[in-house]
Amino acid sequence: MDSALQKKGSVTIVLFSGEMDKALAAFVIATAAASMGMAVNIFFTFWGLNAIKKEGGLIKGRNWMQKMLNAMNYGHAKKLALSKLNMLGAGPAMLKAMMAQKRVPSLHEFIKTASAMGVKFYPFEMSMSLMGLKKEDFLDECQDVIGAVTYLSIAKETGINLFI
Amino acid sequence: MDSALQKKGSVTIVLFSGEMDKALAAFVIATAAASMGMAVNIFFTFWGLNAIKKEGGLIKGRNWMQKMLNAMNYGHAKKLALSKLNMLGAGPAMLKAMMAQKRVPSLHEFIKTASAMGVKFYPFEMSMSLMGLKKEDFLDECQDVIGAVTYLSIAKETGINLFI
Amino acid sequence: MTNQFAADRTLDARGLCCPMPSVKTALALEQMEPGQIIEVLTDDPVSKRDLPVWAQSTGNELLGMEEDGKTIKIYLKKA
Amino acid sequence: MTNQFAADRTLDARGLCCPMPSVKTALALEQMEPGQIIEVLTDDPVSKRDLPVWAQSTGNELLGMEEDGKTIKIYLKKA
Repeated sequence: MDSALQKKGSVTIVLFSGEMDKALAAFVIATAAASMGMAVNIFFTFWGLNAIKKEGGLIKGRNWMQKMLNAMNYGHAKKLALSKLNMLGAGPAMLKAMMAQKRVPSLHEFIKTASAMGVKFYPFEMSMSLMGLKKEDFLDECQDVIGAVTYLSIAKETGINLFI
Repeated sequence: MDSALQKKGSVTIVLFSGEMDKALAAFVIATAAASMGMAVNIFFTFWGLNAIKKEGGLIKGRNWMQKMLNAMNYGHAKKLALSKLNMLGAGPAMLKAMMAQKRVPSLHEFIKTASAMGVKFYPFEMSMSLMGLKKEDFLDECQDVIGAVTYLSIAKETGINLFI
Repeated sequence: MTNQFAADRTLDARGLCCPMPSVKTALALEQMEPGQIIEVLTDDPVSKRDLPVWAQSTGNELLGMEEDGKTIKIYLKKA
Repeated sequence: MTNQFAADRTLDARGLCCPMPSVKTALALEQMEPGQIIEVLTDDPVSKRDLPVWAQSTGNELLGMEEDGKTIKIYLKKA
């Protein structure tokens, strides 16, 4: 994507929220921007890290608080809650069914598509270490783990900055 | 900080949310940006005002609705909820314990550090008057109370605008 | 169906929602040569507005658009 | 420990998480003279990436970096 399409601006997203609807909104913007040849970087922090966690084996963490946090905060791209109408998990299932009906890609497909189009994913260090997560816990599509200074050095060159 | 480091861009944050995790994310970005010599302004509105309220004596407000709102919305930098996994208050305690373990500064320390580095804090007038809060209710680190026009006049000169 | 603009390739994006028609078009053009023409079929009414904007911002030329029942056919020439 | 770059000051930022190593470095350099050298000790692996970016964006010169067990030593010259 980088070479073939002219670069036309850039989008930098901090995905803080762990809900499926917010992650979807982020990925709709990210993939549309990438299709327009824009440089797109997504930084995942706090609950947003759930969107790029690998499935399974998530009760990580070296102490009981981290273990508890990860157990309660169980989630990955195929299993996130909604920010509204979650209805004990029925909401996400309904949304997924509606998305399939309308042929809206799932979050999992969006992640694959975005990555194929050159969207960069960066896990944020501080929240990872708080939660006891390591780079290996994240999808292979992720770039290096970064800190706030690296985020800012990219964001300040960016036209569209979003915090979701 | 202003004079010694070259100004390299700017960050303007509206902190709308009153949860500790979101306030932390805002302050991580703010202090990292300040360390890079960027001009940083944070505007506190609605629940975000809790982050800069003084401790104690918060049941202010001149009418019963404002009194009730402040009683229910009790909070300051050392006592904010989380946006997820709040667990009736156990979540924030756990996050604080984990932060201390990892030597992540508390929100209170972040506020002090940010202020020392020249980050400007502005309470937003409209939500203050809704909640019956006055300038005296906020930390001394705060600048003048401002309105939306002042916010916009700063935000439009800013490279990175975030709404958290 | 007559292929008014002699497209080199047809992309059937029917049934797909925003932003997928633009995404699939971008990916399809990746594999084509400059000057080649793509015909995009979509039934997403928003694409009538979005794909021309997409073409403009990527520098690809919008040759034309026609409607055939629910199907919208959009012709683009790769820059 | 040999002090390879003859640092004028050592900042022990071990145990601190992002963004504190950069914040403390900025505050320490505030009190130093142009041309002086600071040695930053950190055990935060992200600092290996973040502090060079920090140096570049603030115009301070990164002289070098070395690892000593878990400790990373970063040498910067104040602009």
